Amino acid sequence: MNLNPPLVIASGPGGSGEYLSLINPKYVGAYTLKTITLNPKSGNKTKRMENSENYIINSIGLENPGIEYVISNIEKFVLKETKTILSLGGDSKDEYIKIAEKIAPYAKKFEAIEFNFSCPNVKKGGLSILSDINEWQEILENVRKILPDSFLIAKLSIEGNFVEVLSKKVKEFGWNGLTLINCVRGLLIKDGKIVMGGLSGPILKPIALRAIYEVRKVLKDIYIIASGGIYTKKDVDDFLLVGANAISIGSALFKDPQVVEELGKYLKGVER
Amino acid sequence: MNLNPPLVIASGPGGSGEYLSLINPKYVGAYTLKTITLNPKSGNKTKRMENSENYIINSIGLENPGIEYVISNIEKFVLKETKTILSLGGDSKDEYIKIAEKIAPYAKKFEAIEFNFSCPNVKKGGLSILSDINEWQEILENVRKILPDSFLIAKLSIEGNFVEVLSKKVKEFGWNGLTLINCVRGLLIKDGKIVMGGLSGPILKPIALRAIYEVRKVLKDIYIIASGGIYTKKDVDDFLLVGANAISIGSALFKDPQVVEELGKYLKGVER
Amino acid sequence: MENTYLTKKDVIQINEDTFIVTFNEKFKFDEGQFIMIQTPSLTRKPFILGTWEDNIAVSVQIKGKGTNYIVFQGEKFKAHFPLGNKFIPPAGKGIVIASPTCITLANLLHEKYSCNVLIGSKSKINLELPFESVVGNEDFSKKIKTLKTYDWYLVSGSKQMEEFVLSNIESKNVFVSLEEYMGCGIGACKSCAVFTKDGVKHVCTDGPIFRRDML
Amino acid sequence: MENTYLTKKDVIQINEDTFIVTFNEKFKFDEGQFIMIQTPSLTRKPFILGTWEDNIAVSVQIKGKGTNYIVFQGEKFKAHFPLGNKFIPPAGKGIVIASPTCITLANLLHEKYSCNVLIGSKSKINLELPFESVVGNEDFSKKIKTLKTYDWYLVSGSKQMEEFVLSNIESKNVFVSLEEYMGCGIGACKSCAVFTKDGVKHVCTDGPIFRRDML
Ligand SMILES: Cc1cc2nc3c(=O)[nH]c(=O)nc-3n(C[C@H](O)[C@H](O)[C@H](O)COP(=O)(O)OP(=O)(O)OC[C@H]3O[C@@H](n4cnc5c(N)ncnc54)[C@H](O)[C@@H]3O)c2cc1C
Ligand SMILES: Cc1cc2nc3c(=O)[nH]c(=O)nc-3n(C[C@H](O)[C@H](O)[C@H](O)COP(=O)(O)OP(=O)(O)OC[C@H]3O[C@@H](n4cnc5c(N)ncnc54)[C@H](O)[C@@H]3O)c2cc1C
Ligand SMILES: Cc1cc2nc3c(=O)[nH]c(=O)nc-3n(C[C@H](O)[C@H](O)[C@H](O)COP(=O)(O)O)c2cc1C
Ligand SMILES: Cc1cc2nc3c(=O)[nH]c(=O)nc-3n(C[C@H](O)[C@H](O)[C@H](O)COP(=O)(O)O)c2cc1C
Ligand code: FES
Ligand code: FES
Repeated sequence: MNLNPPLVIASGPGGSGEYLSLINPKYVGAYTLKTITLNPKSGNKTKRMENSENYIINSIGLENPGIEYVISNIEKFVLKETKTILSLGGDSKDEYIKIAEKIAPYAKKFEAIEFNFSCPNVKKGGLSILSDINEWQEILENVRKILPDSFLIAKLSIEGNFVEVLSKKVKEFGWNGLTLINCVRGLLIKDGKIVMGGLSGPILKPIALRAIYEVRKVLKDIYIIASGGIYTKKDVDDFLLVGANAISIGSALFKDPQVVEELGKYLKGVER
Repeated sequence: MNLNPPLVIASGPGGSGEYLSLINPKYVGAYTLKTITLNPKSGNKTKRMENSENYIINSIGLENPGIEYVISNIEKFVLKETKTILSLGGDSKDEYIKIAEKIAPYAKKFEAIEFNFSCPNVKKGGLSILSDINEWQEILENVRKILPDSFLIAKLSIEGNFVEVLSKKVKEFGWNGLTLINCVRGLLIKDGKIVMGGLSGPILKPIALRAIYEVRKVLKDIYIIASGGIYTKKDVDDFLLVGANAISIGSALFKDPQVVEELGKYLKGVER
Repeated sequence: MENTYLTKKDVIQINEDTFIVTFNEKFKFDEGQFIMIQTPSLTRKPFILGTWEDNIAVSVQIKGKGTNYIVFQGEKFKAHFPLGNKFIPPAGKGIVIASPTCITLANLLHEKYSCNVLIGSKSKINLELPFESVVGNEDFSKKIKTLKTYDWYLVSGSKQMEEFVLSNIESKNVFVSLEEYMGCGIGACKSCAVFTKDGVKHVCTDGPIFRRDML
Repeated sequence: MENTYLTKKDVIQINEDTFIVTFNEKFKFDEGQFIMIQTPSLTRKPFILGTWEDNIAVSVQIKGKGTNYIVFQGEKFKAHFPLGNKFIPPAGKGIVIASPTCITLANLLHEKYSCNVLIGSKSKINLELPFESVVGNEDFSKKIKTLKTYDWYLVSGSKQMEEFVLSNIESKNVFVSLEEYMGCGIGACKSCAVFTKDGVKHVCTDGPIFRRDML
């Protein structure tokens, strides 16, 4: 994958392109769409988001219109202004495989296809798809066969298993890239009320840096998109230093969409 | 276990009792000693600690004098002023079992024995003892047999496997308590230099709250000591609300040892 | 949609904790639309747009660091606006029932549609208002029970206020301005969901004002 | 050991980025001992204790938020002290070679042992000192090479300064004041390890001053 600049809009915060009305696409290397599942999902009940000093917590619950809707409106989902990365998710092996099969005829329209194996806000017996590692490996194997020509990215976080162990599997099954890391499960008590969800923003940075460092140590040649608390040039520098190929902007969009232009400009000037 | 107040000094930050020269033992329910391993360890190379805005990162690497030394000086390690919790660790199944055997004759001297299964700064092929879940279960089983009368606590964090999955195993094998959570692996780049280690302090709080919430959901009657970013009365309230039985003070000692007195007083007044 | 800077003109205290903040800039927006204002917080903060003394204005209740920053510290704010939909009242005589946080919208609607306005405030109002106001729950409840003859009602305030009005006024033309946590304000993040009879909707793109039969 | 409040008396600028901070309180401590001072940072910060104009004093180089707070903002500090060991120089004529961060200790030793002092500063010194000083690396290096006749040497400054002295002065009585990140200052946390010939030692309980043959 060759992104110029190597800056990606993260899946979720970016919706399905809405932020293009606020940012200059010239500075977006690729725009990842919000995760799509086999069936439409209306998401979790509210409140779905809250902020604290150094993190945002969200429990959107993968609200999305489902893959059939995407296919029927495929031209709306393949963005004109930038390269598009499709993000797909599911609750079971079957769902992952079926959704891969459904998208196969359209796969070429996307710069890459990312599989979200780490959403903290949907459940399979309370846990994610990673709770059964064998089942998960079957997904890796099957999806690679179903989408032989796609640039396949696995999005992981740090729960469920050691991220470097999971990453090695991703490479073993011939996938091309990793997005590290997704939100970590958190809980905030505000005004006496419990808000559960995935943590994003600055809190993730030291954790994501370490994850990428550990994965890069064992995998020299996989494409790594860094995700977690990227807001500033120093953040970009740090993630490149530990071995990321590209950086992703998620929560920072909520603070100031112009951060994309600022960091995109910066990255265009950096030798990659 | 009946601690009054239900406030524990965390293993590591508290050393082997040094903070008793700065805090009133009346407000300490129990003092956990720094983790002891089978053989002495001189720890990692420096720099071993650094601070950022909302976290401390440390890579002490379990520097400790080894179990033989502790046994030979047992009266020094069993604190006079407070109840003492012994913390034990290791790099392999054998080490955990051997250290349990060695301490067995002295086990009664300790209020509880905590096994550290989650130190992010020692390695077994780069990962912790949790990388082989079967081996880990054998440890749980054997240690329970070797120390049949001790109040056994497993200290876990959120990497390696889902914390609620691990916790259920701990209960299954007849252990009595959990300390949740240990440091999470992190990386900080300060003045161009990489500092790796375990994250502690405020950054852990939303993660620890969630871990305890999830574990309490599946285990109604295990003793849970909350660990991670506890500095204030609000922190105490929050951890009690999600189901902790006691709270532990670690990094907060570095900021202000008097926090123990403040929170200890508060907890003495709280209906448990 | 614009994404630019606004500069603070005046801050006018309404009651204990709510303030009108007026801006120097003029821009086009419709009644009912809102703005997302950047503060040191990790997310921009949504406020209903309105007018005050010929200026574009928001009215801000102090809740936490973001609102505190807007009222007391910031002088220049990045923001994107206008967001959400125009509120088009049905024909006839209407009334806006609002907490002080909606005073600038109430003012705009009052000027445009000559509708009545009733402000219900928790604490004493320190400002001369061009419309009626009551202080405290008791007076508010009493007053609401007398309002049966309007062709439309717009309620904008606390959840409690909205529920009270909904359960005491039967007209199908009761409109409610909803609040849910907003990450983006533009339909991207899906944080501001409301579950309606027609399925999941979003306050930012489908609202912020909804007719009661939608909810 | 005490764990109590200290109040700031004066702040005296030494050079570009280093300041003497004197305290109103008097307490007992020995030369070489240090103090851990609380700031808004997550860990207390270690500083070598000394004296200045009959007051107990530390000398603080601005590095980050904690040191900035001590010099420019704080008036009253929680702290625990005195920590670490007394430095007992061998018999004979000694010299303290120090950066401005050790001026208050140098001053104390100077008064107590009438030893010489050489301050090596990166930037111009704005303060009248009761002992010799040089500015810049070049002058410092030249000067060091002339110091061969003392019975003991105490070096306290940057790692670079210490290494330079160690490699240019052969006396076995060169003492070095070490710095490692300190979490606790009292031997609990094991963050301040140094690997010596006798195994792992800790700056806070075995130091902070070590003789060269220990290292
Ligand atoms: C469509 C809409 C219109 C609004 N209009 C007004 C208005 O005209 N005047 C007014 O005073 N208030 C209005 N609010 C509420 C206002 O946005 C919040 O009070 C403000 O964001 C609080 O920010 P804070 O940093 O001070 O609070 P925090 O300390 O961060 O939080 C305090 C409370 O405010 C809520 N809050 C924080 N951030 C947001 C956010 N991004 N979106 C929604 N709620 C949030 C939190 O959930 C919490 O309950 C509106 C909200 C919405 C959704
Ligand atoms: C035994 C000892 C004696 C010292 N005496 C002096 C002195 O007399 N005068 C003086 O100016 N400085 C002294 N220092 C260094 C001083 O403690 C640090 O510069 C200070 O802690 C920086 O705090 P900060 O919040 O400004 O820095 P940060 O922004 O937090 O960090 C800046 C730098 O300071 C270092 N640092 C931060 N906290 C500590 C800590 N708790 N322990 C050690 N290093 C830290 C960091 O590693 C980093 O390199 C001494 C250090 C030690 C270990
Ligand atoms: C509101 C919100 C929704 C998200 N939805 C998704 C999603 O649908 N799929 C996904 O892979 N990641 C999702 N994420 C995770 C982000 O893509 C990103 O990995 C994470 O937020 C960390 O990066 P950040 O700190 O830059 O936000 C979401 C994050 C947020 C805050
Ligand atoms: C310097 C340091 C050393 C630690 N050493 C140990 C240890 O030896 N054994 C252990 O179980 N936990 C150790 N921990 C983890 C703490 O006991 C505690 O679980 C963690 O720091 C989170 O709590 P806190 O935020 O209150 O510090 C250490 C933590 C720190 C900061
Ligand atoms: S606020 Fe993001 S979708 Fe409405
Ligand atoms: S600073 Fe904690 S052991 Fe030395």
